[in-house]
Amino acid sequence: MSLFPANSGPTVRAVHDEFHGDLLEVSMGPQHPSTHGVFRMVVTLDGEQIVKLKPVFGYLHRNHEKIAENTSYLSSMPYTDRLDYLCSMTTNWAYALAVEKLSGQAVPDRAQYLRIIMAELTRLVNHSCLVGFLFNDLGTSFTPLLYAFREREKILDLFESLSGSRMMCNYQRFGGCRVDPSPEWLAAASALVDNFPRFLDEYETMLTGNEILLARTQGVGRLAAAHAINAGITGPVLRASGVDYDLRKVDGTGFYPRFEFRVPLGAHGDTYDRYMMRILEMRESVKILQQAFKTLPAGPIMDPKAKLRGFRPKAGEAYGRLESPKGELGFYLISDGSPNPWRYRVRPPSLINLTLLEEMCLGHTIADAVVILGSIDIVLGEVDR
Amino acid sequence: MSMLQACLVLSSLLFCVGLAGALARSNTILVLLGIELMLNAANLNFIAFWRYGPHPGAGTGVIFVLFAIAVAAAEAAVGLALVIAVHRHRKSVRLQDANSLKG
Amino acid sequence: MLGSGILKGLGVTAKNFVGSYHDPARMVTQEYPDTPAKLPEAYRNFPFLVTENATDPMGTLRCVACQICEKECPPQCIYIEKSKDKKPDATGKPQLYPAVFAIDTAVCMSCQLCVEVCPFDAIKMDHVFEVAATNRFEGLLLNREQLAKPNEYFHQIRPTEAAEVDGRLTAERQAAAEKAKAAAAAKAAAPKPTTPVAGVADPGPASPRPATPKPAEGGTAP
Amino acid sequence: MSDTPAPPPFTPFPAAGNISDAEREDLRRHGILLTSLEELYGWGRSNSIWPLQFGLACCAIEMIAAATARFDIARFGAEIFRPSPRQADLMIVSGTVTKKMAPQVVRLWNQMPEPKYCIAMGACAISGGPFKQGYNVLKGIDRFIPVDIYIPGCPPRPEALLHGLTQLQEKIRAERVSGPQAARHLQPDAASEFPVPDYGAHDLQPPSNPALFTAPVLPRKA
Amino acid sequence: MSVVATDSFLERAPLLFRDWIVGHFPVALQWLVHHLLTITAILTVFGLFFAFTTIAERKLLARLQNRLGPNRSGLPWFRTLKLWGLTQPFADAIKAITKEDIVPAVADQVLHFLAPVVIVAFSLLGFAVLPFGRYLIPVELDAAILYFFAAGTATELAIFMAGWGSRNKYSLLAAMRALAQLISYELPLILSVVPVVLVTGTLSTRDIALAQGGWTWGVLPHWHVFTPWGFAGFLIFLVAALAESNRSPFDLPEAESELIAGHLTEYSGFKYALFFMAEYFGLTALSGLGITVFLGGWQAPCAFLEFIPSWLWFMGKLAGMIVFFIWIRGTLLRLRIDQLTRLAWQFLVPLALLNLGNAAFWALTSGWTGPLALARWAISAAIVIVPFFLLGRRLTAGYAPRTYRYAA
Amino acid sequence: MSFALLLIALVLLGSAAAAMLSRNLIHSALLLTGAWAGIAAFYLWAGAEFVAFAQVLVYVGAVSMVVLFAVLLTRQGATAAPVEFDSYKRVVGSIITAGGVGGVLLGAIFGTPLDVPAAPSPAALTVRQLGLQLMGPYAAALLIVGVILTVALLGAIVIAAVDKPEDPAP
Amino acid sequence: MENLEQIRDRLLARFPAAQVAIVVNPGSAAEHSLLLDPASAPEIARFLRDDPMLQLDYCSNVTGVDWPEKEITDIVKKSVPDPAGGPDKVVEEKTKRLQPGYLEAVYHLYSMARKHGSVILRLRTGNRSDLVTLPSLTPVWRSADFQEREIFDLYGIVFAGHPDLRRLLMWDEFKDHPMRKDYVAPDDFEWEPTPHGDVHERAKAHYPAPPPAASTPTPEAKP
Repeated sequence: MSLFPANSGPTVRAVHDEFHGDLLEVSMGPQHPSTHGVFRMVVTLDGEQIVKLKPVFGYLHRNHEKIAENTSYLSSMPYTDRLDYLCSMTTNWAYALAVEKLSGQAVPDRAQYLRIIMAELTRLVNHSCLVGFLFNDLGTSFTPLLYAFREREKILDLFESLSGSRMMCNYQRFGGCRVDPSPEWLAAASALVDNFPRFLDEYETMLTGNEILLARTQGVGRLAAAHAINAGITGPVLRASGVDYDLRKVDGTGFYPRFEFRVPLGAHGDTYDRYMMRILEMRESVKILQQAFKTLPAGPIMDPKAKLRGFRPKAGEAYGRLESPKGELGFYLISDGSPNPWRYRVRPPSLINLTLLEEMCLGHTIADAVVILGSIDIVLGEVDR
Repeated sequence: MSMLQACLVLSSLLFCVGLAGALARSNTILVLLGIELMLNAANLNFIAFWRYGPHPGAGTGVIFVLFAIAVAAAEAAVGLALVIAVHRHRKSVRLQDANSLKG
Repeated sequence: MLGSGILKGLGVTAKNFVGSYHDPARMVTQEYPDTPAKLPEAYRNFPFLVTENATDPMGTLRCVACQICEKECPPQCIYIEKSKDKKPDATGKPQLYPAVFAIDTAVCMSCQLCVEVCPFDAIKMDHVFEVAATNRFEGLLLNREQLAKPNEYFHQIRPTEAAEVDGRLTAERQAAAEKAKAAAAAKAAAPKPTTPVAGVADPGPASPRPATPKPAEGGTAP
Repeated sequence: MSDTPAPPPFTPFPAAGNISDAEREDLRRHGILLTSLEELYGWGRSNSIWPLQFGLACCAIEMIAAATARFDIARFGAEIFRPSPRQADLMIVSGTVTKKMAPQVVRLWNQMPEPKYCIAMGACAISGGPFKQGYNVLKGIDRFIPVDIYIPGCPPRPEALLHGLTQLQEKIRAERVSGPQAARHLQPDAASEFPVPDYGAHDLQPPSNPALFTAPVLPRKA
Repeated sequence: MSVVATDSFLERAPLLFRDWIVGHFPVALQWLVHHLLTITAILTVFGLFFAFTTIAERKLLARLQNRLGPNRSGLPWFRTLKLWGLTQPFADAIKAITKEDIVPAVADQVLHFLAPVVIVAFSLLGFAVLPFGRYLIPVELDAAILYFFAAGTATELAIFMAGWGSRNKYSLLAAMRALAQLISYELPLILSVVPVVLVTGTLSTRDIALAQGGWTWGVLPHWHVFTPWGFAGFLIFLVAALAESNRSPFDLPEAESELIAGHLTEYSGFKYALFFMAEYFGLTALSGLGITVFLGGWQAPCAFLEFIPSWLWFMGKLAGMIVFFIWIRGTLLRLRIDQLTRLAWQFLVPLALLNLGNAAFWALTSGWTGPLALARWAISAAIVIVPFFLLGRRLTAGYAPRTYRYAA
Repeated sequence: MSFALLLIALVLLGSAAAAMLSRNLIHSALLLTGAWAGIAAFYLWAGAEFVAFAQVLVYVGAVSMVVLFAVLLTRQGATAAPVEFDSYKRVVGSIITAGGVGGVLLGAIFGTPLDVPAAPSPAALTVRQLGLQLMGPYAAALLIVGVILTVALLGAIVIAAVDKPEDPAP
Repeated sequence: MENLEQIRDRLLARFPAAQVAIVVNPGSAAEHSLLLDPASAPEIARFLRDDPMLQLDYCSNVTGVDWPEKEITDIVKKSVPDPAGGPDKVVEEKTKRLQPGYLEAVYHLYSMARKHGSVILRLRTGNRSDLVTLPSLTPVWRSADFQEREIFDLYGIVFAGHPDLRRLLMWDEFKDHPMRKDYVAPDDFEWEPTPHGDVHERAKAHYPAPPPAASTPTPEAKP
């Protein structure tokens, strides 16, 4: 019986260290529980260690850009819902932002506030779900995910009672917003936001100090700041590497300069930092929302000059970008003066954040690769468009 | 044929199988396994003699087998570790290839 | 200490476990087929066509087959053929009507753009979502008869919006009637009387109901 | 919020695929013992539908939502989402099937053991939905695999998925062991595996499975 | 056998029932019927226990996650009767049995077939030596503990067979993981039980359960878990048992988010159900051993509760253990394979060895009374707590929650 | 001769021979595990419970795992490639040798008058007795075995350990 | 940040062989861009990234644009390829001529270090058929990796020097470049219950002559 250590100690390690003979190529996806949709990674394994990882895209390439170039500006708005289907409000806004930049439209104050409210609520939805999915990848039996979805449902109820749909809000318009929330809606939203930190606290009590989480995420998938910048990585993933670049501050999108909030920064750039960035950003979002509900001005929600049907911006081009929950979401539009955009391009943060996936995963095990992918936060609708 | 003899026949047949395997196969792991079989065949004898021998009351046979199991397991462990070590250097588990003492 | 984080986590799940027995905030399950889904008024699923009158749905469609929604529909799931003849609408003005109005719910993306662009308040978004079918070709392509629902139904599912729409329409029609009256008065000799329109938009409870409302539909309690 | 107490007065959608009680009674009469066994068989399978953990796009999120606390698909015994097709009973095609993905979907379907069922969830899975004009979008998964239940919507609410699931349960319960109403997997000539399309130079090869998919003629003006 | 205070009818009811049935058979066949009845009883009781464990797991997990869980299955002929979903496992069973069985063409047909058979057979063997009640022990073996561990060894072998025989890359990885996991955790599992063997001086499960009888002042049971070394041993046993039965957080061989379904990826229908069953049988058997060794076996916790039959106590404790395992599963995340082996070798094994010494100290100082008894407790506690801290710190070195800065 | 013994012998010899003949190393290892289990069954049949369990625990539980590990690590099993056929001469030679040894052994068995008691004595060797013997007369041997095991442990680690300096053995 | 003229002047001074022109954006966003010649683009890009004043370390968006051959009218102002002169002059001439088609790659650059931007670079191919090679800027900005692959996939621009130029979104066997304006999607309009426009035209080809006297769109299964 006491023989076990004699054999197993080194041999177990040898699984990781001494497998230089044949490598095992595993194709993870497009149907795999933790590729967050139909992403595919062709992983070459040395034992359980990753020596090569090639992402394969396109399994959800549904030609969003081509369709948008064949349809009117307004008709593209519901399609943007389906880009990043977890955060339709921000994709709506980013598109509206680009169109407004293209046509030089103004947006009323109340609509600007509403956009920020919706964007930050969306950030809460996205980050809490992401964290839930991340824990699923880490091997929990759905519990954190379901707690996150419990809170998500409350926010989705708000979205639904405002815009009519849970996920595909189709709420923003160029020149404003579609529906004005009622005072009851605002009160409900405000109450929800006030309660949200309690959920976050409970969530953190449950998980943040968990030794297994620390061991599984700290030091895993490190991303150096210089590499991240060069690879165009944005959003919480970039900030986890310690780069201070938040478009809400840098570009001062919308009325964000009117709000007081901080941008959390990581130091190690590992999976744990990326997880904590989400948690801390949610706390900041709560602050922004609380301010917004206090200072929401009255007034119209649409620019009275705005024209939705038969909208023909004059020829030109514009690149509008927004700090979506996943990073810099940009829309690049070229107008030739016709009702349809000549070129309609989405700059998807999810896709570009995957640029360094292989570098982050190399040397780690297959279990880590799953977690690293989870911590990057991709949505395939946006990756493949 | 008495019980004892039957057991002994079984043991010697097992021994022969192990011997033949150890001699015939060139894969080091299989050779090791053949040797393990031979050891086990010897253990069968101990038990057989303990059970049907003249002095069953004494636990000598059983204790001998226990020690033999322990030592055989140690032998297997070291042997397989050797196989792995040789494989690492030679990329082969053929006995003929492990003919040099230097790695 | 090793294990303290794990113990805290166990504590939280235990709290949720216990809470699921007494705390409605922690037991959020809605037993859907038994308790109907709670839909907010703004909820949109598929479009329907508003008719003024439940007894003659095809005769009183608000739709005048202007085909704006057909053009604006992003996934192009609306198909309209204009009628050859004209029928009088609620104000008595002869209008075209849709001879064919089909919506392919297998394609519809529930974006509500058709509702937004409709100048006649003729197409609205429905609340019905229990529409699973076993045949895509027969089950999901809705024609004019299947799409038409009376204004009362609209009032049922979206009271505020319907009231607002009705108010606006009544005002418009009254204005039109006034104008017509004024024109008639100006002409002074016109013998043909203007059709009175009041009551068409009346959402009163006395309006006739369909013979057999299907109980399982609409997510309402049995 | 809507507080619709009464059922909607109109039958909004054709009741395709629902089995009436009378039909069920009729079926019940064709043999006591066999029927009892059949019911047991149907009951067991209908209450233990394990879906494949397989999401394609937006609808997948609503599918996950259906498994979460608010809607809790577990109540139907269907929360065990199996990541391996070998253990799954139900494939919920939830989202846009692109042409690049279609071969994998068919392969997954072929890997599932009988009896297996397929729900096309959402407009994209049924017909390509809003994206059907795309060059890489398959216009409906029923071109390659047989679909049992279509749930339109973009995306359908989680309740709609639950409704679809109950429809599927009804369908499974109504399946007989033999005869014309036998379950698909019990019919001797029914295929279980379907040809996997190849990636062609311009499109999938073949673009649809003609043995499975024949579009009906739509009578319209030319 | 010790003198029994409560020898009620209920206590002996299962035996009486068995003897009543056996009595109907000719004497020559009685031994056979006797054993067949025992086997049938174990299969029935634990088969049902397995069935209800699955539904309990699904419902409890659901409750942990603020859901309701399966509650609509009912009965086939009475559609309105929902029965709280308790018939769910039977629906699953009907489904699993009638499901098509797919064997991949490339798979090793023999191993693919043998694996589920082997795993179920061996996971059932452990039940033979568990004392389910005062008089209910299927086989009284002198070396019962040794037998139990010997019987359990083949299960991971079966997992290996399944993983390797499926010829699936995920399955192969799972097979490797299963081997590493077994080799790592078999040792702490056995080492955690050795102190009990040392103190009680027997390998027989019946005697170990009996040794934990009696109460201080009628309320404090003399279970091993209520001693410092027993408590430490119990914790080690729990962790190792979780790992041995591939339960979360050690469910690496079938890590869903990484390896699809691991060694089960290519299994369908009834074979898959067999694996599922074996997992729960293994878990139940290990829980039974833990109860016998540390939690007083079938002994009642207080003297005045002794009127409840011992086998009910055993089943109650078993249910408690299962609930605990479900709770763990609902909360924790999965370890990585290298962390898993490191936890075993750098933490559990040293701790278990120290605990062995601790038990030896306890056995040697059994004569200490009065203040010395307190000192005995303190020393014994220190022997496990201090290394726990030190080893724990070493194990988690470099891992700590962090504080974060904000951009200016 | 007992029927049970015959059965055990058949299973044992069959699986051992199959293991030695199998061209698939994984099958070999698993068949050999079966053979070891058969030996344990023999011990059980002979009444040596403790040894039987020890045999299962050590061989089925540990050695077989190590063998499988070694097979997988040396990449013999993962690809399921059949082990190459050994040279004809070698096989024949080994069979002749084994046959010869077997003949000698069998001759010895049947040629030696064995002092067998008339009735098999009840072999009631309890674990307690075994332990007492181990700790009493055989204490020295036990200690030596302990030392051997420890040395084997260290030796195996040293032999199989990876040469990487930054990765010390656990 | 310097304005675009200053950047262009510095670039021209630094790289005398390079051709750098400003492409004016007539829209209200007024995001003008720099048109580079492909030969000197990599070194200019490297300079822009490393120049201490600009530090354009972040290449946010890379995209392709298809400009098929067409007659220039006064509406299409920005497509004037004349790098030296202003475009307005050409527009007011209102001459109609055939503009050769080309493909364009557009890079949006920002600086994370200095938090400024954007500088837009444009590269143009010689034509749309055979002269479609542009230098890859992936060695300069890794973020262009997937985006250039996507342009290669969808527009058919070949990026010389790209480390791993494969199709990104479509399968490898796919031959077309679907985002080009003249791409014709495969015809799969067997079932089009609600067609309009050209979809209607193409769907009609799949349907036989309609049976007479069909008033409702209820479909009937094919025999």
